[in-house]
Formats: sequence, C-alpha cells, structure tokens
Amino acid sequence: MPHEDNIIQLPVPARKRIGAVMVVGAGVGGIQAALDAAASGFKVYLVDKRPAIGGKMSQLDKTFPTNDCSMCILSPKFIECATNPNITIITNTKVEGVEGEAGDFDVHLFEEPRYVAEEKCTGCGTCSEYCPVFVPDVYNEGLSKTKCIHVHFPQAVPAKSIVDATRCLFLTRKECQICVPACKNKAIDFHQQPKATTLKVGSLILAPGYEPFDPLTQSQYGYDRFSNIVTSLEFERLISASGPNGGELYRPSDGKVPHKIAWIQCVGSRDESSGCTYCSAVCCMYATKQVILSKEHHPEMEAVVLHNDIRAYGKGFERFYERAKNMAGVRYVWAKAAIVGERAETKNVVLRYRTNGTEVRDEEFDLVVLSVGLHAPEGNRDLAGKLAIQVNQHGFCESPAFSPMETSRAGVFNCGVFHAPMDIPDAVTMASGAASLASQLLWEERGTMVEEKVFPEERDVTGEAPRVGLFVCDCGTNIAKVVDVPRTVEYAKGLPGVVYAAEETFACSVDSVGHIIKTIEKEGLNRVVVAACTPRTHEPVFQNALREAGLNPYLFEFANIREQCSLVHMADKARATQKAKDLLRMAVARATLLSPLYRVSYGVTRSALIIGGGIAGMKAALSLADQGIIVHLIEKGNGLGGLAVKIPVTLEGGDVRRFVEGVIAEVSSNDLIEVMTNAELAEYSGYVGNFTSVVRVGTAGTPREIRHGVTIVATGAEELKPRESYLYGVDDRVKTLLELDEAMEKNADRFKDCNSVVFIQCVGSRDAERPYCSRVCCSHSVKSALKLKELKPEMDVYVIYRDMRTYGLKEDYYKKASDQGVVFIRYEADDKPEIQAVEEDGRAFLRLTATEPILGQRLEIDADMVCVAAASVPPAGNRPLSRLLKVPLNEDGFFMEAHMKLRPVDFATDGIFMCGTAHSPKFIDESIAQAQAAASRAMTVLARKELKAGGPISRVTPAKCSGCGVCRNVCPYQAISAAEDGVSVVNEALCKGCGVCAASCRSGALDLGGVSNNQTWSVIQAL
Amino acid sequence: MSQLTREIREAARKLLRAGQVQVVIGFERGSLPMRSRPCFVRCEEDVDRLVWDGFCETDVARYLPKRKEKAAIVAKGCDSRALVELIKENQVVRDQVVIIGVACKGMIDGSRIEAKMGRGSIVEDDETGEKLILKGADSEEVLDRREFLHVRCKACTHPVPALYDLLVGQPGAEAPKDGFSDVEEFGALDQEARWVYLRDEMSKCIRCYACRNACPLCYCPECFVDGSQPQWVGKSTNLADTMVFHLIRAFHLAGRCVGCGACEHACPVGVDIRKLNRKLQKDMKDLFSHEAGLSLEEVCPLATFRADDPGPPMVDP
Amino acid sequence: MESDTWEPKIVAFLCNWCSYAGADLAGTSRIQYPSNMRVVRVPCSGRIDPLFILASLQKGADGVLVSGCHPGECHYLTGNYSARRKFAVLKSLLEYTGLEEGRVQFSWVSASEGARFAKVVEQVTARIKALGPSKKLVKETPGGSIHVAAHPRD
Amino acid sequence: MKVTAPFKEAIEMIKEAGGEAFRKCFQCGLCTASCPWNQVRTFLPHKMITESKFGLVELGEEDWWLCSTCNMCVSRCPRGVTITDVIRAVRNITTDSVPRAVPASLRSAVASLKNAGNPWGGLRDERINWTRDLAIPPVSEGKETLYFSCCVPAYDSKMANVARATARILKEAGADFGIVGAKESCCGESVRKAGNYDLFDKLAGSNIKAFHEAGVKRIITSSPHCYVTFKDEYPGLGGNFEVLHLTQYLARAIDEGRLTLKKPFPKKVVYHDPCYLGRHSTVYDEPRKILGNIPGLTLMDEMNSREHSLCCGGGGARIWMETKKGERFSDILVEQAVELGAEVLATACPYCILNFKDSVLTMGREDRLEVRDVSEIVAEVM
Repeated sequence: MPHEDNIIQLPVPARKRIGAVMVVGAGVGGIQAALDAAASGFKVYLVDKRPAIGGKMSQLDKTFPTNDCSMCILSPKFIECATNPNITIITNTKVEGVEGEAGDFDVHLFEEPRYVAEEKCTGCGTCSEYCPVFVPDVYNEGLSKTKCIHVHFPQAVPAKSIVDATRCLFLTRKECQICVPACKNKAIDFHQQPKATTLKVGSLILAPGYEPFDPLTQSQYGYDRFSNIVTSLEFERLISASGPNGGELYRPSDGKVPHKIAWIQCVGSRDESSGCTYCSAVCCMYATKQVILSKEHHPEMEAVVLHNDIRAYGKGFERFYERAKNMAGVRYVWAKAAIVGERAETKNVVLRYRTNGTEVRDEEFDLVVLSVGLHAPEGNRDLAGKLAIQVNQHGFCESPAFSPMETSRAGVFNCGVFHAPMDIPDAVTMASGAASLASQLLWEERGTMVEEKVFPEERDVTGEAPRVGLFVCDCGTNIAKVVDVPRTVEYAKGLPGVVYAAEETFACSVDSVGHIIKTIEKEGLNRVVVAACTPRTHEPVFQNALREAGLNPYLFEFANIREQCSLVHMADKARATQKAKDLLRMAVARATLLSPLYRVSYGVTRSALIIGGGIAGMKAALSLADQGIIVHLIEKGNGLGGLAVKIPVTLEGGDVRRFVEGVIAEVSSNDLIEVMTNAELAEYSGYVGNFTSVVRVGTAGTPREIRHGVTIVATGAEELKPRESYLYGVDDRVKTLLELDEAMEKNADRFKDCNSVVFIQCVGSRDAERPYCSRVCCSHSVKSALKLKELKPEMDVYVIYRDMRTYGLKEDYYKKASDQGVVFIRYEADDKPEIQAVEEDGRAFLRLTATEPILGQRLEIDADMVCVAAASVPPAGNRPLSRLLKVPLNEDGFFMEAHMKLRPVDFATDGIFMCGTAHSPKFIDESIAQAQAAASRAMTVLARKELKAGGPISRVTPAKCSGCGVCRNVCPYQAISAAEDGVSVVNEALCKGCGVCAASCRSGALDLGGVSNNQTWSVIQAL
Repeated sequence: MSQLTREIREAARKLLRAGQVQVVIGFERGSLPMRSRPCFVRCEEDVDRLVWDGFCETDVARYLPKRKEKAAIVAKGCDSRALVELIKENQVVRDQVVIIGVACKGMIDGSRIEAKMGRGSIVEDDETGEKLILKGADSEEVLDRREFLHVRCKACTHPVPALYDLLVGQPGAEAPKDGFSDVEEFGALDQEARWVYLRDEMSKCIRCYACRNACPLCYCPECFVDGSQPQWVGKSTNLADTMVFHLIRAFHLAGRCVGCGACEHACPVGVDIRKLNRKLQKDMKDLFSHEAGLSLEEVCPLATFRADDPGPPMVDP
Repeated sequence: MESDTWEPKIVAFLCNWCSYAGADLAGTSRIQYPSNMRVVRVPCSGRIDPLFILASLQKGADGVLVSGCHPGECHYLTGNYSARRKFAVLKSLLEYTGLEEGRVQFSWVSASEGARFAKVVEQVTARIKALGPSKKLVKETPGGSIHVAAHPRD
Repeated sequence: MKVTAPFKEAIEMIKEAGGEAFRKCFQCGLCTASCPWNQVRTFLPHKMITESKFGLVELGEEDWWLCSTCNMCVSRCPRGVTITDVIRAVRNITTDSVPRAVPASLRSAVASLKNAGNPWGGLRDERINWTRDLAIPPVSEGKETLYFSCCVPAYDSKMANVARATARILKEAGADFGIVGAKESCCGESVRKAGNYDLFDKLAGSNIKAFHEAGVKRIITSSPHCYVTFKDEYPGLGGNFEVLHLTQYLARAIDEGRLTLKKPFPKKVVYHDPCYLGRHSTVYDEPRKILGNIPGLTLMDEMNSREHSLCCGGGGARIWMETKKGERFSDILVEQAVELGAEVLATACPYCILNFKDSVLTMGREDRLEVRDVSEIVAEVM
C-alpha cells in the first residue's frame, strides 16, 4: 500500500513539554476528549470525582432525536477507555491545584478512599449481597436503594465496588465488616486513607459537566410538597429499562401508571426569579423525547407540555418536535403553569395556566415532570479558583471570542456544559476540539509517554490438531455457588480437543491470568476457552493473555456462564450446571475451528484534503498544519472566508471581520497549507489513510492529483434568497439579515431617518419545504435589532417570531433586546404576517399585519424597512460531492454524520470528516469548535505511523463468487466493490465486520472472520 | 408458418447480417411433436430453423450468463423478466444482448393434451391463431390452444416482455391480475394439512437438482447444498435435508424468482416446487411492493431496506 | 427424551451490541429467567443467515430466538434493517410450510433492557413449551434419536 | 378580527407613569396562573401587560382596579416584570385623565385622606385616642424611636387593641419609644398603589417633615404596608429612617432576652403571612419564631404559606374598595383555617385582620375561629 511520509519538521521549542493530557470530568465529553487525545498519541489521565465514568449521559434512558438507547451507545466507549493502555482512569478524585505553565503542568490530585483495592476487586458483587445496609441509589437519583458497598451501576467502568463512607456501619460506628470476609479476593480495605498525588501533564481539558437545577430551591414548583412532581432526570430513571421500575412507568405516590402527564418547561432556566436567566438549551428536546417515550410505553397516555418557546434548534430536532406534537393525545401549550396544589384523595397535581385566548384553565395531572435546567455545579467556581481560570456570572467557563475551547489560562482547555449549556453532540464536538488544541500544543511530544506493549512473536499453529485449554471461573462464588464448577470441569475434560481443564477462583485476576499464560506454554495449547463472565468486558483481558503466551488472540473463545447463566438461574443449580456444560461444549466446538486472524498494517499518507475555504475549513486546516500536517485546502469560489466575510460582528460582540481576515492571513502564509481557489473535486478514490483525489483548479480546470490520508468536508451553507416571500426581491426595503448587516455597515446614516423596522422570523425555515430550524436567525435578528437600537434608540423595532430560539447564553441578549424596547410578537405557522407596500399622506412605507396572540387582534405596523430572517440552506454542490465521496446527505441536503449523538463530525466512512455548516446551520464559534473537532478526529488517523486493518472482517472466496452484487448492496460501509472480473472484493480498511454480507451471500463466497459459517455450524452441531 | 415465426426470422437475419450479434438464441422444431427446443443460430443460412409456437417453453435466459459473444435472444415475458434479473445481478451485460421480445400467448401444456389424446398418439402439431391442429397416425384433431395452456401461463400477468429491443407479435388483451388465490387458499389450510402436503411433496424429491439446473437464476458457482465446510444440508434424501434445501432455495430466490416454471417443468418426479416460490412472490409484493423482473432499477428487496419496513411479528413483552 | 419434565432447548442468536448486552444486564441485575436458552453471539443480527436458524431446528432445537438492536440503533448503522427484511420473509415462509408459529421468534432488545430480555426469554420459553418438542424439521438419524457426531453429552 | 395599530402616545404615558416594565414581558402567562383572582374569577394580568405594551388599554375597565398588589406574580415572573408597577401606572393615568373611572368607594377614601390625612376622615387629634391611659410620650431628643400604629388601629375602634397591645409589649421589652401624634398622616401606601401619586407625595412629605421635626430616627410599624412604604418609598423623598416591623423587633427582643413569653396559650394557631410582610419583605420566620416561643401554643401553617400565601384581598387600596361576595380571598382563608382545625387565625397586618374579622362575621364562624394580631397574643402571654 502507498506510503507517503509528509511530516515536515517544525522548529522544536526550547522548553520541555510533557506528552500527557489530563481530562477532568469523565462524562461523555471527557470520555471523548480522552479517547481522541489517546488516539493522537498522548498519555491521558481521565479524572472524575465520581466512582465511575459516564457522567449524566449514563443516567439517560434514550437520547433525542434518534431515541437511541443512551447506554447502548455510551458503554462501548467505557470499554474503549478501560482497555486503552494509554488512558488511566482515576476515579473518586478531585483536582486540588495546578502549577506550571502550558506544556508543563504539575497537577495535584486528591483521591477519596474507595475502601476497596481496585486492583483486587473484580466487581463480582458478592460484597453487596452480604452488606446489610441499604442506601439510596445515586445512579437512580435516589428512586431506589442499593447496598452501602456496591458497584456504581451495572455497566460501570471501572467495575469496582465502593463503600458509601457516610453510611457504612464500620466506618461510622465500628460495627459490621461483614463484607470483608465475603470478598474471596480480599479486596476490601477499611484502612485506605485519602491520597494526595501529583501528576505531570502538558495540558488539561476541563469537562466537569453540570448539575440539574434543584427545584427545592424554588418552592413555587411544589417539589417538596407534592409527591407526584418529579424532575426530568428522575423521569429518565423512571422510564429507563435499567431504572428502579425496570422500564415500567410508575408514579411515585402510589406506583400506578400515570395516564396524564404534564411537563413544565424552563424550570430553573430563563427565569430571573430562580437567578438563572439563560436557556438550558436541551430541555425542550428532552421533554419532547420523554413525551414520545411515554407514549411508546402507554400509547393512550395524555401528555401536555407547558412551554415558553420550543427550542428545537438542532439538527433533526424540528422534525422530532413535529412528530411529538402531532401524536394523538399530545398537546404543546404556550404558557407557563403555576402549581395550584394536589388533590387530597388522588394525589393528582393541579396546574393552572392561561390558554392562548382569554381563558384560565385548571387541569389535573397524574404526574408532573419539571424540565429542570442545566446549572453550573457548585464546584465550578472552586475548580476555577484552583486552576486560576475565569468563569462568567453563571458559573460557566470564560473563553476568548472565537476560541470556545480555550480558557483564560494557556494550556488549559474546556468542553461541554462547562462552557455553556449544550446538548451531547455539541459537547462531544467541543471535547474533540479541546483534544485538538491540546494536541496542537504538545504535538512534538506525541508518542513520548505512551507505551506500546510488545508481545512475543506469535506461534504458527496451522496444521496442528486442536489442543484446547479450558479455564472455568468461580467468580468468587458468583458462578460457583450456582454452577457445579468441579463437575463442569470434569465434563469438559472429555470434550473432543480438550487437553486441559481447570477451575479458577477469579479467572480475570492477575494470578489466574498468569496461570493461563503458563499453562498455554506448558501444555502447548493452541486454543483457549474461558468460561466466566461476559466477553463484552473481559475478552480483551484473555486475548492479551494469549498474546503474551505467543498465541494469536483470535484463538480464544469465551463461554458466558455468569451473566447469562449463574446469575440468572440461581434457583436451579442442576439446570444451571447443565446449561454451563452445554455452553462449554458449544464454545469448545467453536474453538476447535478457530483460526488465527491477522491485522495487517499499512502506511498513512500524512496529509489532508479540506473541501471548503470558509471559517470551518480554514480553522481545520490551521489545526492540522499546527501539527505538521500538509493540508490541501480547496475552495470553489475565488477567495477564502466563506459566509463569515459577510458578518461584521457576533451577537456577543466579537469582531468577525477582523477575525476572518486574521485567519485568512494565517492560512495564506502557512507553508504547510496549499490553498487552491476556484477548485473543485473531480475524482475521488481510496480509503482511510490513503485517498487519491483529482481536483480541477482554476478557470482552465487543470486537473491536479492529490494524495491524502483524510478528507474534511467544510462546504458551508448559504442564506436563502426567499423570493416571493414578503415582497423580497420585489421591494428593496425588504432585506435578508445579511443584507441588513451590510446596509448597516455601509450606510449607517440611512437608518437615522428610519423610524420603524420589522424582522420576520422563520422565512423559509420550519415549513413544508424545509422542515428544519436554521438555528442562527433568531439570535441574528436579536443582534441586528440591538444594533438598530444602538444606531437610533427611539426607533421602533419589532420581531415577529414563531419561537424565539436564542438558546443557551444567547437568551441574555433576547432579554436585553426586550429591555431596550424591542417588541416581540409571536405568530403561528398557519397565520403568517402579511405585508403590503403603502403610500399614505405622501409617505411610503411597508405595512405589516400580524395577529397578536394575546390580544387576539391584528396589529398593523408601519415599517420603513422589513428584514426577513431567511433560512440557512445547503449549497447545491453538496449533492454531487456526496456522490463523489460516497457519503450521505440528510433529507435537508446537509451532510449526515455517522451518529447524531456521539460521532457528530465523523462520517460512517472512516477517514472522512465534516465541520461547520456543511453539517447543519450553526454559529461561528460552533463551526470553529467543529472544525477543531474534525481536525482532532483526523489526527487520530494521521498521528499513526501505520493503520491496521483486517482481523475479524469479511473475506471473499473468489471461486465461489458469482459477482451478483448483493453483498455490495447490503454492506453498510460500502466496503465491497467489484473487481475487474466481477468478483467481489472487500476493502479491509473499510470493513467493520458486521457480517451482513456473509449472511446475504447465497453461494457462501463471503464469510466473516471469527464468526464464520463453519464455526457457527459447529456450534449449532454442539447444541 | 406463423406470422411470429416470420418476424423472428426476419429480425434474426437482419441482426446477423449487420453483424450486430454473433448468435441468435431462439427455438427450433424438436424431433418429436410438441417439443420445440432452443437453438443457436450463428449464420444467416440457419435463420430459417427458427420457429415460434406454443411449445417454446424452455427458459432461454439461462444461456446468456458467461457468454462472451454478443447474442440476440428470443424472449417471452418470463424470459425477459429473468433477463432483467440477470442483468441486475451482473450475470448478463445489457449491451451484449439484443432482446427480441415476443408478446407471448402462453405455452401449451403437452401433458394435458396427452392426457386427452393419449400418450404418443400425436405425430405432428401445427398452430394457426388460436387453433392447434394435432395429427395422429390416422387422425387429425383441431383444438383451441387456450384450453390447454400451462396453469402459470393462463395466470401470467406479464406476457409481454418487460425489457426488449424489438417486439414481435401483438400484445393481447389485458393480462389477468395475479390475486395469489392459490397462495391464499393453501395458507388458509390447517397448519398440519399444509405440513402434510409439503412433507409428501418433498418426500418425492430425489435430490437430482434438475430444478436448480433449469432455473435461470440459479447460477451460483457453488450451491449451498454442495458445500462441505460447512455442510449445511446433508447429501442424503433425508426429509429434513430436502426440506431445508427447498426452503433455502426458495428463500434465495425471494424477490428474484420470475415465475417462469422452469423448475417444475424440469422436475422428473413432479414435486410442487413452486408452492414455496409463489408464497414468496406474494410476500415480496405485499411487504415490499416488489415484483421480480420488471425493472432494472429496482433492487431485490432482500438486498436493500427502508427504515419503515414491516418486520416479522416480534416478541414484545 | 420426552418425559413429563421435558424442557425445550432453545437457541438464541443475539447481536453483540444490544441484545447480548441486554442479556448481560439481566445477569448483573440478577433478573431470573428460565434456563432453556443457549446463546450464540453474533456481531449483528444482520450476520444471521437463515441457514443458522434452519440448521438449529435440524439439530433438534425446539425453538430459535433471534434478537438484535432496535431499528435505527444498529451498531453497524443498518445491519438490523437488512436482517429485519430477511426475518420477516423467513418467518412467513416457515409458517406457510406448516412449521408451528412460535418455533422461530424475533425480538429487539437494547443494551439497557435487561428486564425486557428476561421477559422475552420467559415468553419465548413458555410459548415453545406449549408447542411441545419440535419434530418437523428435525433431522433424524436411522436410529430415531438426534444424531450426535463428535460431542458426547452428559 | 379587529385590526389596530399600536397607540404610541398611550405607551409613552404608561412609561412616564412608571409602568415601563411591560417591555420585559415575554408573555408566558405565569402571572395570570399565579394570580389569586383566578381562584374566584378570570383575571388576566399577562393580557394587561400586553395591552400596555401596545398602548391598547381600556382605561374604564374594572380589571385595572382589582389587583391587590400581593406580589405573587412579581415574585414568580421569570423576566422580572414588576407587573404591579404597570397596573399602578395605568391607575395613575386613569386618576389623572378619567377620574370618573376610579371606583367610587376608593374615591371617598381618597377624599378623606386628602382632607384629614387618614382614610376614615377622622380628626387628626383623635389619632392618638388609642393611647388613652398608656401615657406614651412623644418622640423627642433621646427618644428617637417612633411607634407608627397605622391609621387602622388608630381610627377603627375594634382595632385599637392592636396598637395598645403593641405599646404594652414595647414597654415590656424596654423599648424607648414615642409617638408623633396629631401631625402623623397615613403613610400613603394605598393611594400610591391606587395611582394617586400627587396625594401620596403630599402625605409622605407631611410625614417626613413631622418625623424630622420630632427627631425620629427609627420607626416600628404595626402594618407591613407602612413598613414597606417607609422603607422603600420615603428615602426617595428625603425620609431616611431605620424601619422595623413589630415582628422583627419582637423576634430580636426575644433573642436578646428582653422579652419572655411565660403564660401558656394552649390553642391551635394558624399563622397567615401578610403579602407585604412576606413576599414584599421576605419576613417569614420572625412571626413564627414569636408564636413558637409561646408555651402551649400549637403553631400551624396555612395550606399555602410563606411564598405561596394567599392574599387577604386588602392590598393595593383594595381595602377601600368593594369586593363582591364570593370573590373575597379572606373568606377562602378563613374557611381553610377552620378546615385545618385552627382555633386562632393569627397574622401581623391590620388589613388582614380587618378582612378576616369581616369574613368570620359574615360567614358565621365567630364560634370556631378567633382572629388575632400577633401583638395581641404576645401581650396576653407576657
């Protein structure tokens, strides 16, 4: 495979830098930052004050707008963190202080005792069974009980027990200690003391997350007084399959199914009375998700969402909201409700709210959910103090304009809700972006602190008769007290191919793993079966043992006799034992047919192709170039800057003009960035690490071949020219937001004679043709309205809107506009404002008529100028580009990411990334975050000397292939193509090993390594 | 000589003369009456061997895969549908074939005539219009061909080829709609009755694979029954093995089977093979609105999906 | 083989990312369910060839359960969509032949649905128990009992 | 549908009258949902704010006079709209430009205030009739604490007890206090809320002058309304005093050991939070602390207590206006107290006492419920 080493040696700075990154806070953001930084070649310390990683997302039931199971998508990342040799997870630990400077920090940590030796605890849970003390289960928001010594939650990583020191009988009263002898591995240690340590790192990434607003602090919500009022996070646990009710939706007072539920929005958000004026950015959508999930649980259920503006501003949100709104029995009511009280007999909660007309309604609900906002944790200010960084008045991290992941201290970065309230994909994006900044700072130290484990050379086992070694785990007593392990071992000894079988107390303990390695060598084993817990968490442990013993790791097979046998058949030991034997027999049958699988290495072309020279493309280019990567930046137009050159300032006052000019200058003068304008991609081929593109440059269209390891799509978006809407294009007093910006900048004097300006929102957005929200227009209008008020304070400025979507901290500007007298009038989609050009008494103006929903009257507003907030639309070039790159667009014509929640800048195809408004409409700072995130994701490819492919993937037997093409059709990754002779070929770099092709191939030409037809057949034969 | 035969010969001659094709695949009279057989015409001189009558049953589409030369093919409705599938599945290159479509009036079921007239009694057959003249050693009978069509032909919904380069013959009146009443009737039977019927049918199977060999869409280099690693299906005539063979073969043809009947025609022991194919044809239509062989664009339902597809009934506690 | 205490043997093909994880969660949550299920782990429900199912029935499984990620949640993007079509067609075909409805069953179970997995197992087991031993597609050796080639049983 | 244009002159007038807060409103309607009026009839503050925003107010409408300024809406408003200010502004405009639209009963109280400095029209000299035998000295040099009784105990004979009890307690607690006497006028709170700014300025100005002349430095009030007015409004007019509500003073006296409550009061007492003491001034704990210190007393909370306390209906000059039967909040509160099983309904505001006494009487609950000011109970148990 081609290998083109394009690393350019940059001058090495004099001062020593440390090739390690500390991530503080291990929620989804922290996890992403850790994974990216580790994949880019840095040692990572992932620190969390809680006993396990996962943060708030691990408590969610599903995630909007795809309703993916939260744990399903998150827990694989736990395992990635846990098994990555370059990530050290440090739990129960807080940061006490930081000394030093960017590149070389000393971080002081303080670790609370767990009272369990992590290296000994296997998470088997026996201690919990013996523990007599029940404590509220924090993971379940206190809605259920767990034991005083427990594993934080079933899928927790690290899966280690912890003692609740405030409730433990021994720690509080010197009684009990029953757990100590219960632990067969002697892991419980009440002598543990708090531990202070200091680690050296080059950079810190802060991701401390949020706390939900505590409704106890504001008694109007009745949370303390009425039993059937719950917070939204409690509701997540209530409906979660892993929650206290096993996924059944019951209300707290009487355990009955609620048939009528109300959601009250903006609890602790957008509310001066609770001291929190900003919008929490996620509640509208999670409430909508909860409505849909509740309806899925109980289709006849009635749901009422009492809201202010519905802020469905993100990608796919508006459709999701529409879906919920149109469900039978679901009502969205524009009103804030007061809690009147509860009915004495039923404990139903009575709410009072105004209806849109002139009515006030009292309505009774079985359950009321408070959509609580996202608040900065108390600890933020403390952390900021210890790290000497700035937080704003709300307690969120202060960042310089246009650099959202930076903090006020060099080398310390931030991401997620620490920055501002935001949804998961935005947090994940920022996390990757923060990892990129750390990487940019430390790139010369890449690889200096990471360890590559060196394994002995693998023994060639081809031609050998199977010699299966079998290890059956007691898991302390978790398995052994149900399954008759000795008899199972005896039985297994008689299975064909088995030459060795033994019982292990804890197969995963260091001792046992050592024993397995020795036995492989001593007995000359060439296949290993371990019967223990689940391969999902423990397979890597034993596969490594094989590698240490010089065996190919794929010669290993797992029999799950714990989670799927002893733990679920406790009452029937005989049947459980029988099942364990069966599972062993099946495992051995498969094991005898296992063959080694190899991952082949291939070189990486260390350069990038970036398509689009707007802010996103340029920032991504700079991030990569900062790390010594050659970047080919192609721009369709004849200059750099994209749409941002038309925007003078941001809502927050950032000088966009100066910023963009600075970035263009930086890009133009960077030796590693080759800018091609008037350039278009013409041909595209290859796979991750090695792409070849042909770009046509200039008016002549001269073809230019470029070889690159990654591709970043940053094609941007455009402002719709809404012809035929509100006299736009007919009357030049009607302008789009960008046109108004330009007019205000170029001819501010003109506005001195202007007495009245009206903004109309959602022009071309949220309609049948474009059923999405353009995200930026509400804030843009607020910005322009404020600017007009600044130019001429006595000017009448109206904003006619559907929902003001000034989400997050932008809400403060909406409020500011109101304070300054900008008048906001809400309209409904089916009752749009009307416009006509009028001349009266020698005066010419535009007359707007709109229904004022509270007054129930049509208001007539005479305006000198009308500004239409036109949709943000994808450029027409997206479609051909998507075909060329073989990556999908969504229904709206924006590029579609691999996963809406957790892979916001990746495409499903490895090695291709996206950023900026090519993904969906967004603000400049969000585009910058995404650009840096894309660079970070790109570096996880480019930082490697070589990429590995193969292993358990699909392979073709050409002689059996008819070339019918069904495999090519079903492959989710487009990893299969036709060779010259029509026979299918699997691209190892693209194949992910799902096996859909193998299951679809009629002639058996495709088969999946590790789960082959033959192996599966033999398992079936051993039933 | 029928009008159709004339038109076919004319077309074949033109194509060969112009060098557009190297071979024309059509039918010629067989050595026995009521047995027209495929023939390969490579030069103008042989063109007059080509005929068209009610006995051109064989599905000729299966002669095209892997053919290197450029060929013209005389295709009935079902042949053309098989061709469509073969083109989609990359077995036939569209540019390499000229399709002489025949607006088919249905093939005659010889066995029914024999049943009426007596086996071996016919020495010559001749067709004009709807008339079928059968000559015995010392007799002559004129029958209405429409009464002796194959059941599948009577019910044929697409007698006119779905894909052709030139069409001979006149499309008849509107083709019947397939209501799949046979599938519904069988499906309405008691579960045990269905099982008993199929068990008895499958018990007849001698695993000769004639069905597979005749099928235009069974072109796998190695059939799943022939593999050894794993040997999914035993080689013996065990009923369970036979069942699995026919079930999976039918499943492999789901969304692809064009209902030409070649399998049944080929079966030496008269197994009701199409019982399963018919069911799948119906399901494809009901579940995915798909009919095989009608469009080059439509992907086989089992090679694609939609997010809102119907699924099987699920366990949903 | 058959007796009053007859217990069906059921094969379950579970996708690694959702249903297998759901089964694991049922375990860590100690949710008890019948012990008749023998799980075969596959990367994706889309990996399951109908032949796996028929071979299981031939081998004497009294029932087969296939379970994957909920539609739209596939770890491999669309594997379960491909699977869903296959299973819809296969189930319909098998029942058409007179195979008892319920011998082959399908479900979607996510990684957080431990309790649901246990319920699925309960339901499937009860249904198959009610059907009695599978006979129709079982491959019988001349001796009349299930043929055991290489693996002795206890 | 009616078509109208925003009425800019009206908007400007409302702003000038102090009602500019309408700007901030984003129309969520929580004010309406929270307003006590909606327990008895439909009343739409959010709509009134919107009308103000567009200058489309109907000056003759009764609704503008309903608000009792209980501050429930303001305390909850997410945008910090001082709704009561907007309503007051419209009342002001009405008073100035359509005086006939001002409710008649209010007009007569206003006339008395104008002429006599109190709403009853009582003679100025009679203001200190309640002191009778108590020998309370005037405020003077060295005696700089004024006990301001409020017009209600001063002129309403059935309320005189409150002032008398207070004076006795203050003495017991060792307070060195006096009164200003005939020169005292109504604090002006009601008229201010009624929108009569001119009269308020006059009353306040005369009080400030009298207080200064007497050398007042500190004021203890019986009425939370007087308390809020002295504390929040007088400084703007040049009257800077240290102001305490009686309950605040007493709680402090108990803390400092200057007052002991010895005698048992073996009754079930429910305490009602007056709006101006509670929501307006966040004084919730002091009255409870006082009552809690009384031996034998069982202290109960109302169904809606503290921040959620239901208004008695007397604020915002409503005390001078007619309230229809069936629309009196005090009736609801009395009924709730009876249902709760309380024997005494205690509070710390003369308006509340007036309204409650009236309700107990008209509802025939005299045998079930006693209405007492905290001071009256304290005086009994000293």
